[in-house]
Amino acid sequence: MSILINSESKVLVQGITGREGGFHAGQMLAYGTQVVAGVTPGKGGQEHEGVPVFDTVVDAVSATGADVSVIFVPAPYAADAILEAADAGLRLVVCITEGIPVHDMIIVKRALEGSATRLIGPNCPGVITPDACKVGIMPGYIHRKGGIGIISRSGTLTYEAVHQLTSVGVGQSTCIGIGGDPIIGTDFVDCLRLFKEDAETEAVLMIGEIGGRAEEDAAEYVRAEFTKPVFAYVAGLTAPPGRRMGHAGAIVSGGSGTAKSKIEALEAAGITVVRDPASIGATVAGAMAK
Amino acid sequence: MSILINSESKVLVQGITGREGGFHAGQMLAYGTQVVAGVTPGKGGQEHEGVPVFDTVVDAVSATGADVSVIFVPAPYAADAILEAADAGLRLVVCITEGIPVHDMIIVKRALEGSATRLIGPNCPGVITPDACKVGIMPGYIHRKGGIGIISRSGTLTYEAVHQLTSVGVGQSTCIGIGGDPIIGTDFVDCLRLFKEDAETEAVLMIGEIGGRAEEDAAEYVRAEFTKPVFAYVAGLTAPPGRRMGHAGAIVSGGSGTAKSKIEALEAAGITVVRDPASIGATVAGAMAK
Amino acid sequence: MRLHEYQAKEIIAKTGIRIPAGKVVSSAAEAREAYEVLGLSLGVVKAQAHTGGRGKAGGILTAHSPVEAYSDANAILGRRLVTVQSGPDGVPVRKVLVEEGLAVEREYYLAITIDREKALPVIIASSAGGMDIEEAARREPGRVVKEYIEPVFGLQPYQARKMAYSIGVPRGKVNSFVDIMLKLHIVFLVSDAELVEINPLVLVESDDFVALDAKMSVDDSALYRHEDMKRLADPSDMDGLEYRAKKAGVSYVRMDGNIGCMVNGAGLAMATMDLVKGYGGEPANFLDVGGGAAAGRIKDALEILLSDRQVEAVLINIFGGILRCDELARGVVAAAGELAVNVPVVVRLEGTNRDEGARILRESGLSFKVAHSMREAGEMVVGCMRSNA
Amino acid sequence: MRLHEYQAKEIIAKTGIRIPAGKVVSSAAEAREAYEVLGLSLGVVKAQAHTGGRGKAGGILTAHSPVEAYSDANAILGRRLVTVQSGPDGVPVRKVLVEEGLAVEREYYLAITIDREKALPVIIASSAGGMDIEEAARREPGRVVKEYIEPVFGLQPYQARKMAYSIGVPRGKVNSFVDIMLKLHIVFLVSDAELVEINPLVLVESDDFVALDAKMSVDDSALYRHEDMKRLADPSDMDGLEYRAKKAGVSYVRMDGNIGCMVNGAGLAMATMDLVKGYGGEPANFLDVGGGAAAGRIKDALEILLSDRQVEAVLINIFGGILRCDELARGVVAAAGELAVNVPVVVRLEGTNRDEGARILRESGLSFKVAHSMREAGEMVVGCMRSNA
Repeated sequence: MSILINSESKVLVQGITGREGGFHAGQMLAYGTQVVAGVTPGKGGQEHEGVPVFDTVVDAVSATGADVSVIFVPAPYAADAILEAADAGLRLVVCITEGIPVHDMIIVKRALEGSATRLIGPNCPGVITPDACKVGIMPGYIHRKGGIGIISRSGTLTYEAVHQLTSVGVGQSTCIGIGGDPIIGTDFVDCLRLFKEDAETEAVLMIGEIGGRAEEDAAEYVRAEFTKPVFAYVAGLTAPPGRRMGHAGAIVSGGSGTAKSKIEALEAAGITVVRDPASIGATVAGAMAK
Repeated sequence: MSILINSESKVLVQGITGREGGFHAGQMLAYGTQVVAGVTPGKGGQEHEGVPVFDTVVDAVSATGADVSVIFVPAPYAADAILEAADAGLRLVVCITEGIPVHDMIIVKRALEGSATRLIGPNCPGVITPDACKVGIMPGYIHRKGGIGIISRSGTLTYEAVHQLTSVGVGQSTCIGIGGDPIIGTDFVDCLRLFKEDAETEAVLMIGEIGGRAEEDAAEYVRAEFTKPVFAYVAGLTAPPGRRMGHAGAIVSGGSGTAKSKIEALEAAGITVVRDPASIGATVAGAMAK
Repeated sequence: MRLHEYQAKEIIAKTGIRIPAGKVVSSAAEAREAYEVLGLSLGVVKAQAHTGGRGKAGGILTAHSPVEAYSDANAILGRRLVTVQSGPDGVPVRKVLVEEGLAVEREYYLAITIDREKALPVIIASSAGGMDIEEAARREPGRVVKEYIEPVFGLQPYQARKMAYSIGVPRGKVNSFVDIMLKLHIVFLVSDAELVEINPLVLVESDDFVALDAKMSVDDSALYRHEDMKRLADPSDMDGLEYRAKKAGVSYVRMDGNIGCMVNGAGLAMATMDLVKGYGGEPANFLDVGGGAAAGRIKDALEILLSDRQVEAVLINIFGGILRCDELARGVVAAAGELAVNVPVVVRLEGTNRDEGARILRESGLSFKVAHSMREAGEMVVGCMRSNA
Repeated sequence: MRLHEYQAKEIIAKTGIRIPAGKVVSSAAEAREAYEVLGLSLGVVKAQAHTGGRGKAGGILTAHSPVEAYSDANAILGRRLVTVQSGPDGVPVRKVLVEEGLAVEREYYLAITIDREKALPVIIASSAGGMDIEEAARREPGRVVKEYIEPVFGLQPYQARKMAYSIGVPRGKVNSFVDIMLKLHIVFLVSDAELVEINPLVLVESDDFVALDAKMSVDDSALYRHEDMKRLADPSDMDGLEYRAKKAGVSYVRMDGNIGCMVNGAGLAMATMDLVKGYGGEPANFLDVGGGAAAGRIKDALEILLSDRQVEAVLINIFGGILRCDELARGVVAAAGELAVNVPVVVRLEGTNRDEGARILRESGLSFKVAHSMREAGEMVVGCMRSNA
């Protein structure tokens, strides 16, 4: 078991003929993901690494039965690509693209309300279920199959955490990069709900950062409804207020969204918060060994 | 029993200080309707026939507990008035105003989707439950309490039909003018669903006209799910195609929406269609007497 | 409000959609001059009239020279154009559009209108351009596609792309086609349109899309926020009586019969026409004086109705409801007196003080027949015609 | 992208919202001239700098004559303005706005921003104008109201009306207030703004509303569709190093410490700063070279980082993942060679071929210290500082 994706998932790559899309389609195939189709308007009929390319998502879906899409199209066209994927009925849409205007995301978010499509991202590394399916840009080899579910707003910091876990022998059920933008399709709480029902997931590691109140909301949810062990790390204790730290969503504004307040909320909910980013793996391994 | 409104309904009049709104507020009071509040921005604090006037709907609702609104504000401001009523949580909004731009109604209709507010109209005479509550501009005295539910796209033609019914001793449960515009809040099928559950309503009279396919949809619904007797009259057998017959919604375009096709659909669903507009009362009375 | 082809084209051209070079003129001499000024080698002269089916009715002619443009315009202008859609009287033609003729490679259909039942705009495209869309949908449903437009986010590029690929727009031209669809949607939105249609949208030899014909209809209820559109309304396009009715604030549609009808309320007005027909008569018109039926309007309406020379009897059917019938009767008597009515008039009044109203009519000295129900009114007015015959 | 007050005011004034008569200048002489040209009897000279709290910090001065305008501008221009929000270094002031002084009757607060959790725009109004809104919300929550704006239909007049009545805008001024709110919403939408704020919006003696101060911030990700906004960006407003970083496509935020950090990925970069701090050091900056970490960027980033004179040691933390560490190491070696690095550099590489990468660094002849984990990296770089001390 796992959440969101598994070895049966049939993946479509939007923007497969671009540099990023093309490269990562190959990487996903190499990891064993069933990449069944690509979409690039105007390139329908071509092939990329043996994967057929279509002009529209609806054509790709009806020809291949794809149920998951991963989007690499440039930011100005990415909102349209998400809506196209939702319109074609894809169950899960993972948007890797960084730099989508926030006004576009307001509309996308509203358009997806009540639809059957779940969006992960944008501005995220994607989702991976080790040894089964990789839908994104994370390095597959650092992962190991196991019982820790990971939810993270970050990219390379997630790889770091995964690497630490794997190094101490702790595997992962599914790792989800939810994205570093202020408006994202799926948040911590949504993922926790899914992990709650997943038999294979024994514990969850959340990787948060400054900005917004997603961690606080997650803390509230964990306190009220989540019974598996939860670990957390929050980046940005040293970040100055009012400055954007790389991610569009990583900013302390008007005194809210500080790492300190997040850590306090998480700890108050009984979550084990790791303070030293070098000790994430060791802390989780230690607690799970008990 | 009745549908939509009854003697407990607390009615708010939007545009109460205007000519139409003011006159009909008085008429409604005279009929016995509980008109508890009026709204005209900028006139808050005044009184109209003893009814307190407020600047905003939310103020009026919190002060008086109004649950039904009737709108008389001019067309350019009517869509906003509807949205304001819905925002304030009114259960039922009856919009009398004629001439609201159709693009405005597209937005209103979409905004009300999934909300708890039901809109009747616009461009309609309103709703009346004889001897209990009148929310609209119809002449109250022609009505008589009884068992026929009426749903109509028209104004004076409805009065004519009610008058005929009352003249032959057949009373009405609730009469609903759904409005003559192409886009309306509540259609035949919505009303039929309500009449289906209403113990007092023994039979339903539908008054349709050319344009759209609301009557055809109603026929389909009646055939599949409605068991009480249904009568219908459809105006416009002699109307030329491509011309708007007064109502914004009364137009046969591209060969669809003709009275003939509607009558055929209704009859195919087992509905008694009255051909002679002078015989509506007699036909219903005759059938109900059996 | 329907716009003329040339008006619709001017509006869509403002967004950058290409239209043929052309000029609208109102005389044959101007048509000849336009042909020369435009420097045409092949021209088309098109009747500007509110009806479809102009081509088959001789309303669209080709010209190979200024002289031909002159004679084409001469043949079209000033007469009433009778098409399959215009009714037997046809529609007046007071302007022609002189345009360049283009070598067409492919024809498409493109339109945005409002779906009443879904309460949403819908965009329709077809590779069967040039054809009536209902016809195309019936004959080749596979070549007609549509997408609903969410008011939340408007027409999205992916929807336009999906449609373009689906109707077989050549791959290299999809972006241009999508661009035109998005522009047409902007026109639809900002104009409060009920319909914008390009039919045919053609791919010409130079590999560009050109809007060869365009139709546009704007919501009358929204004209208050479109002063520019209001100015496009051309009274000369309307039947004279219909124009007078419009100015008087009365809904009036002229028909072929001889029994003039004056009614308050659109539904009741249609029902009254149906009543006349049902009792063996022929209605001369639809006329709705409005729910209130104020005295001034009664007079205007009666005047318009009687200006139709075909009218041999009049049926006034007023369901007053709250309206006081005695006041209404006085209005009718006053109007009829001023207008010297010389055809039989049947009046049916219902509402407050109807008996007093009937008395006023009977005692007016004018030849009113008073009916006490719709049935009686129908029988009486049709009876008048029989006794006339 | 933050705009200056004068830029934000120009944009909102285009919609018809009134702003004080004023002129932006960059010298004291121009300030004097502006005061004269504007024909002021009372003037205000305002520092144009990206920080709040200007008034209390001496960045806003009144002037009663051209000479006073001159001396005010002289006092403000050219120095760094240190406010409660600017940090100890302050922000540079290269322009002042000379404006008419107005007799204010009442002050309001008005802003539109984006609520992240609801994923909707939110409009906020308050009768406690002139005050910081978080402050106002804390102290007098009853005087602050907000409404979420549905992307379906935008800000509706009824919402604006409700807010205006609710915060006690005088009944006769509600329509003007509503009009300003609707206009501000248009500005918000068409500018792809993250924030538009008028604080205070004042009611002046003449009974008009005037935007006395305005703030605006535009989404950097949307600048590609706003060429006009891009032109408003003023490099001189930014810290020199931050400007270079921006041009190089690198995210860089300067801080107070002495350990320079270069990391790929924003989250990991923040974590690396936290690591440095946690092990007893002080980070000199946040620096994210991006996920890919191309060779050109590595060099630019290292150059920027080392241009900060406070930096006494460098920590490079790259989690390559798919990136090949040997290539990366070659990039770092080349950059360090060209730049003549003379502070200790700790490098931690993870990813494909990391051992080969470590070998290249060690054998480069440059004084790199290679760490094999984040823990080791943190310990090593903080250790460098201790041995320096």
